[in-house]
Amino acid sequence: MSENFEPVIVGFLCNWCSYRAADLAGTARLKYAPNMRPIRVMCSGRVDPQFVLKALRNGADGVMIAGCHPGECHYVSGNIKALRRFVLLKKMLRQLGVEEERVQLVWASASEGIILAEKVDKMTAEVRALGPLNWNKTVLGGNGHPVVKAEPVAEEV
Amino acid sequence: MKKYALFPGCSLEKMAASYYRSSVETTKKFGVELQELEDWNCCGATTYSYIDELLANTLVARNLALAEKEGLDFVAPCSACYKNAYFTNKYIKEDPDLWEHINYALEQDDLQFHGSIEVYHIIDIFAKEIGPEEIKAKVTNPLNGLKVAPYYGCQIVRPRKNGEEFENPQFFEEIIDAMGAEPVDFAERLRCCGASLIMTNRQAALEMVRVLLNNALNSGADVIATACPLCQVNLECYQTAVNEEFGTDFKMPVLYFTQIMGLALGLPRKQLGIGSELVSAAPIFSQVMVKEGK
Amino acid sequence: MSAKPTFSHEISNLMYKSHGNPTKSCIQCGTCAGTCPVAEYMDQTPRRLIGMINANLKEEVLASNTYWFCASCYHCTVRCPSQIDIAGVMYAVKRYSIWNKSYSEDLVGPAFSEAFVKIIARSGRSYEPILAPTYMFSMEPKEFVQEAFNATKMMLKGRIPVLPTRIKHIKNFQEMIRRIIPIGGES
Amino acid sequence: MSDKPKLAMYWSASCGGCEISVLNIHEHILTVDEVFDVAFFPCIADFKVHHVESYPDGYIDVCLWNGAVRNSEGEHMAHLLRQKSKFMVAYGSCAYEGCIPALSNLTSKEATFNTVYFDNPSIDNPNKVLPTESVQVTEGELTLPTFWNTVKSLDQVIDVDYYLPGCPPEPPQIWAVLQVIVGALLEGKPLPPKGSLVGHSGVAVCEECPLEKSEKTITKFFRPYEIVPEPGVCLLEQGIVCNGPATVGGCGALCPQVGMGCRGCYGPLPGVEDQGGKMLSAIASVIGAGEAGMDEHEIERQIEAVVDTIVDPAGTFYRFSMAHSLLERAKVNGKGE
Amino acid sequence: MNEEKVGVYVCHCGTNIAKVVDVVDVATWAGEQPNVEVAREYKFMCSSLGQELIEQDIKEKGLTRVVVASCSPHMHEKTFRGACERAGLNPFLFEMANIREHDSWITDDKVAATQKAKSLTNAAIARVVHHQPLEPIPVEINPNTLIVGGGIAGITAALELADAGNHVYLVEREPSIGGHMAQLDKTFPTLDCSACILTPKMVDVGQHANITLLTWSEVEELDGYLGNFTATVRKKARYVNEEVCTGCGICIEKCPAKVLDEVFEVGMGTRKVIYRPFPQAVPKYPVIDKENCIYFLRGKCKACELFCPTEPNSIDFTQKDEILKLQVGNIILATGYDLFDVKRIPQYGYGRLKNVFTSLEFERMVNASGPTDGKIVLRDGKTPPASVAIVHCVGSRDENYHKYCSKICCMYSLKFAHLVHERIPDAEVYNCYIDMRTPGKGYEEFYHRLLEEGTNFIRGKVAEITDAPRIPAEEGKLVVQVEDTLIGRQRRVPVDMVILSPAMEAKPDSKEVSQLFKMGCDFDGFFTERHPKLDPVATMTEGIYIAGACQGPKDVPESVVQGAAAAARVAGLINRGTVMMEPVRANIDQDKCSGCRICNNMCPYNAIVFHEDRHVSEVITALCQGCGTCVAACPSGIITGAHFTNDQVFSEIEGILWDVRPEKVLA
Repeated sequence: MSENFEPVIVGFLCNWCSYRAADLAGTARLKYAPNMRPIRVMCSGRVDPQFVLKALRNGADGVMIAGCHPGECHYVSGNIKALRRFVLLKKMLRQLGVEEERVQLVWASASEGIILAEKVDKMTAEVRALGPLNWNKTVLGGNGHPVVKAEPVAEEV
Repeated sequence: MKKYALFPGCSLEKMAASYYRSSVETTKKFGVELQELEDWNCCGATTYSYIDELLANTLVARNLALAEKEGLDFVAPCSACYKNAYFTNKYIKEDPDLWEHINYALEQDDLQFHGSIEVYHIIDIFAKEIGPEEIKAKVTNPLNGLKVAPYYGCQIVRPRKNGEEFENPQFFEEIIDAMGAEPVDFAERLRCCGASLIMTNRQAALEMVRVLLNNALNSGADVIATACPLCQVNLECYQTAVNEEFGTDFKMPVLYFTQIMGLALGLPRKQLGIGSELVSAAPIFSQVMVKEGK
Repeated sequence: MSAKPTFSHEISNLMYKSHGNPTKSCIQCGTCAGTCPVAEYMDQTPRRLIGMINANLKEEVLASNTYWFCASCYHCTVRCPSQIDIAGVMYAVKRYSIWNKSYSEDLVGPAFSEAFVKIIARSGRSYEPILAPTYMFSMEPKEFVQEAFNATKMMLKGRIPVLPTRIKHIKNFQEMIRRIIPIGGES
Repeated sequence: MSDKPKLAMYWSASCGGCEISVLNIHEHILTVDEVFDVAFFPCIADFKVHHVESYPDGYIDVCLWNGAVRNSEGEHMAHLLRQKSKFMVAYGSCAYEGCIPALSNLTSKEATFNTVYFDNPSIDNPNKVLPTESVQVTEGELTLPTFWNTVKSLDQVIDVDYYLPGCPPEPPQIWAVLQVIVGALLEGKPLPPKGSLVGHSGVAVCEECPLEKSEKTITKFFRPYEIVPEPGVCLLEQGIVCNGPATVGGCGALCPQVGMGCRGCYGPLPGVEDQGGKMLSAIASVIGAGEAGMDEHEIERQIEAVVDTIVDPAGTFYRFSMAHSLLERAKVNGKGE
Repeated sequence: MNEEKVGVYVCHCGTNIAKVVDVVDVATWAGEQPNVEVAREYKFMCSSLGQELIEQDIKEKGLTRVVVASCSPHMHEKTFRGACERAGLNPFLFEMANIREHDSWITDDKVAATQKAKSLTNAAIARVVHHQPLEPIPVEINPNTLIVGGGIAGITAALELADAGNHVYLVEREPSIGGHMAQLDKTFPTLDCSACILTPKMVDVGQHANITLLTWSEVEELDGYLGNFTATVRKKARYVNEEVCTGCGICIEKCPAKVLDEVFEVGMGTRKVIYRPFPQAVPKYPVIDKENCIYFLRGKCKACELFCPTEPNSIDFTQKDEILKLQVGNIILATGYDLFDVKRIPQYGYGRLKNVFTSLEFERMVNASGPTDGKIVLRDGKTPPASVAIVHCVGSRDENYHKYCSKICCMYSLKFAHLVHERIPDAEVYNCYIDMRTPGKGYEEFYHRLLEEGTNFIRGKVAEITDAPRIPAEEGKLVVQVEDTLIGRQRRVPVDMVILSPAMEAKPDSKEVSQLFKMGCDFDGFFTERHPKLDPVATMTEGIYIAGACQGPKDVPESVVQGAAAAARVAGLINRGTVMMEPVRANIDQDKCSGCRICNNMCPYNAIVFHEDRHVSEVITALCQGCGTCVAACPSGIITGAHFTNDQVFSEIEGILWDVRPEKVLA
């Protein structure tokens, strides 16, 4: 199975730069790995670390966060906040045994379709080399944990 | 006393022995000890890079590893050796792959390089570590009226080092000024002397020497100060050849800046290796009152 | 995807990444050739040589004397507006030509460098009296006389070594070199 | 036994503090005694497992379960008590979200044993003895439960009716919850919906915290022993990691009031999936490094320098909620096992 | 399970999608997903027939949510939202899956593309059921406009708006408007006298009833949002009372102190301490340079006051800076450019070699009202040069300085060559260029004219300029060392004068200005436009526009075009009176906010305020731009970002991972 392993990467792309870069890559008919599945957010600063964890927990082999270059954020500095969170998240994920290549932060401006495509290709190759993550099976050992916990309902008493 | 590992390189052994002596003697005056690096090897000059870049870096890295073993920062008086050492030190740290290859080779000589040392040119020691202020304070025999052409040459300032001026450096002028001498406006001070071509393209090299001597003369210099044994030999020992070739009549003394510095510090000429020049430096002594110490 | 690499690729591959941009980013502005102190002795200016590398004119590039005449002064490198390490490119072409033994026969440079490399591999240090004769044979008579005259004067001033010095564990040193490439160690 | 409602309390992987907390509700304990019959409560009364086994299903009205589920014995008891109880309450942080025991989810069972039985200055174990599940002695076979690799919260093993957070829960909150239960059992008052988190304020700890808060820009983080906090000022602003903003209140903000950053024992706010992830996000957001306009690498370097002062982020942000976090445990040696 | 009825529409986009993605399979599969009421595929969803399909289904099948799997939302989100709206469905109950740009166009692998299309479609389905109906936010537009920068771009914008009957505040940092254009002698390629065409426009600005001109003033703070900005402007003390001053200039004449004019004359000439930058300055009132004024320095002099003929006296040494609060609806930034500091390239010798000039110095020199009365002379002030070299690309097209092409230098360097020919007919002129870039009406023709005039063109970037001669012919000359790349040889050209054509670069404070106005600025410091092709004068911040060289190197006609374009954009908004803004905004649940204040400095628009009394934070909806940074930061999870809520994104993540996610079962 792992011979034909094709990683699934969830991409969080900011609306103004990297989503447009991905649009541009498409418009320019650049061919790159189809493994990255993009989710649009208004700004890389909207990417809550919970999103990354959620994606890893739900079967993604990697997560890419893409935003405008520092200094070029549509919202002035949202990407700097994204970077701050990413640096700390990376440190924590190291403790959780998630390889560095699996969660990446990249910068791509709206005109950098080629760069985004290259980064997706590179990350896909890196994650492919690492093999599947499959958190539920490999890490939780198929212990039959529920993905959706009986979510506590708020109740003030 | 601050101590450095001195990498003499092949030319300081004999050809530029006076540079070696004057470097050791002048730095001593500032409480800096230069200790010759034990068991050093040739840095490969420029020629090793012709053959193999990895090998060239390995030769240099061996010397760096030796210095590191002694816990000393690395000082080279020869600009070519310095350039090789400085950039090898830099490239290794930037390229883990290169680092690994080099350590694999060094292993054979029971050495490893950990990248914990700095590389200096001898002129850095004066310009940055000691500084013009301290030089000025130690000068006992200010060389008033002596016009010195500061010849940087190529490889002290080039290729580019982050954050350092490579088109308009001033540190050499500042040192000369600190000696009490006058640095002349030497327009060609950054131009190559052609030393590496003297064996392979003599015609070009002699023309390059001519341009430099000509400019130094026009700028009113009494002496050219160099910071590299290859520049010194090229500019000095080939003056006769230049004169023959171009019908000129250059008699421009070319001294190591450490020798001139020694004079300013009142060190005896002999201790500075003055006297082994092919173009006599005598005219400058008549110009400056030289008070020689013991 | 296994297209034959272009000459500019081959040259770029011979240089470390930290050496600046590949030759392809050249805008042919001529800053290198305008700067070069040896330009007038070269059969091609450095700019043209880079243009020729990019145009895949491998034979012509290797037949040129330009890269052997480079004095390694790095002035072009620091000025290049495309941040190409032009001196580094010259080194890379030298390596390419030595490895492929494809340099022009009448050049002194390659012979000199091979002699130099052998001496280092033998003793770990350079030694002019051995080095000199290996290339001096190629000199013109006038130059030979000048050179001999200079050497004699320097000898008299004690500036030429009488005996070669060498490093202590020369065997280890040679083994070290052999770990990189077989050149040099064997001779 | 009388026909009073039956109360049980059982502990699994926990410290015992939860039992004490029940007794710590002061005079109200008398009311508890008055209202309930204790059916199983190893800490205060001598019941055996076979007693429980003998009860009919649903015999126990309320079972307060404290402790995470760490081994096969815990799992067995959880299933047994679930079967015998009408209402199963995950009592305290261990049962609710794994708590301190679940920090071992950051490593493997082998590593945990190594620390506990060999590699610890206070351990003297020259024969390298490890617990084994079965051992033959003259009297016969002795068994120990199977020790799992992963610590689980109670709801990862059985169906849970209510959650009561805290390490341990605070007396006013316990009493409030007990009142609701008593009201339901005796007077037929409505109960909160199944699955509710009860016994908290619904707003973050900061609401109850009296320290002065202002805009935050943090350039260095301190461990508690490295700094004497300035009184009256928000600890987070002083660089002391305080999980208060990401932790639901109800505790009365006891820790921050005595200069110790909130450890986060009440767990995340309702609606938040991952307490650690949220706290991480908040803390990173207010790092005072890296401004737009600087070189990309320089920004990263500056941020890294500040982040380096946060020691053990996983242990800090998931101190109580590891088992209940999105990832639940770390991947060790390339996998979880 | 959710009760929503979702309609899914998969577009073929002709063959653009269908060639790679099996659209029929995707539609059939989508029809089987939870909540999906109907799933269809269609050739062109964006066509009117495609849209009608959606409208029909909404009406007939009672769809409550719509998903279209087609191209990028940047392309057609508006289109399909419109279709939903027409059928009575709130437009925000729609979601788009981008299976063209992000899928069919980037791969030839049909299996992978179809799988990815399913993922993206499923993500949209999972997300859309969590959507909430949203209403756009109406904003009223204050009809006043603030224009920052009084160069040709700002002047044009101000006149356009004012002539259309709108009030404009024009703020300029220097004592007069006019900008760089006022310093020039001639403009290329027509060789119009710069002052002759600019001055009438400056006068118009000064006299316009609809323009409040605030020179010697700077914007210090900006609050508010599209339609309702409040700008705080510091009007620096002029020490001249504008109410009474007639601009007669006697004070200037009588002032005993002279200083080097570093701004207008770029150090080539002097000015008095009470001064007007140049004779045609608008406004005409002078200003006292406090740093150099003898009275301010030593407490006596007051010559200007003594000779002032007005009653009451116009000179007022007690004047203080004024702080003005301007209420405006829109802002146009036209803050211009600076010239690259040529000293950063030491090998060109500027500063060391006295006859090396910058382009602006030369402009002042050839200007008839300039320091040499228009005579081209060496630094000694009298000798006309017999040979001049003009160096292009100084700091431009160079990775060591500015990578970009400054666009105008080729043309003005040609203009310089022409002016030298005109004034010193015998002089040799050399233009050293990398590439001759003359696109523009009449520009290439101008180049040909110069070729005919006998200018020596050397194709090569100048390597260095030196005064060290190698041969007798070079003695006493400046030697320009360059490779003539057309003949492939290094040349050393001896000349008397060198003119450097430096790069145009962003103002040194452009980063701070961009932060003040809360908009983007690129790596080089130029302001970022909303779209480089289709929206070149708008910025990412609504209500803020840019014009002229602050956006990138530009010549006069281009700056004029941009000034007018920005004015047209603003006028359009003023005409509408009210605009609807996207309701993608953050909101803090006031009951659940603990007042931890983590979010307080997250917002680049200062949209988050903290209420000290209630200890809660609140988002000012009109200021919020919807980035969601505060939403991600809120540790309590009680800030919601409309249309990008945690619920919506979590569902999207689950949906996008439909094929790899674990089963949703309890143990």
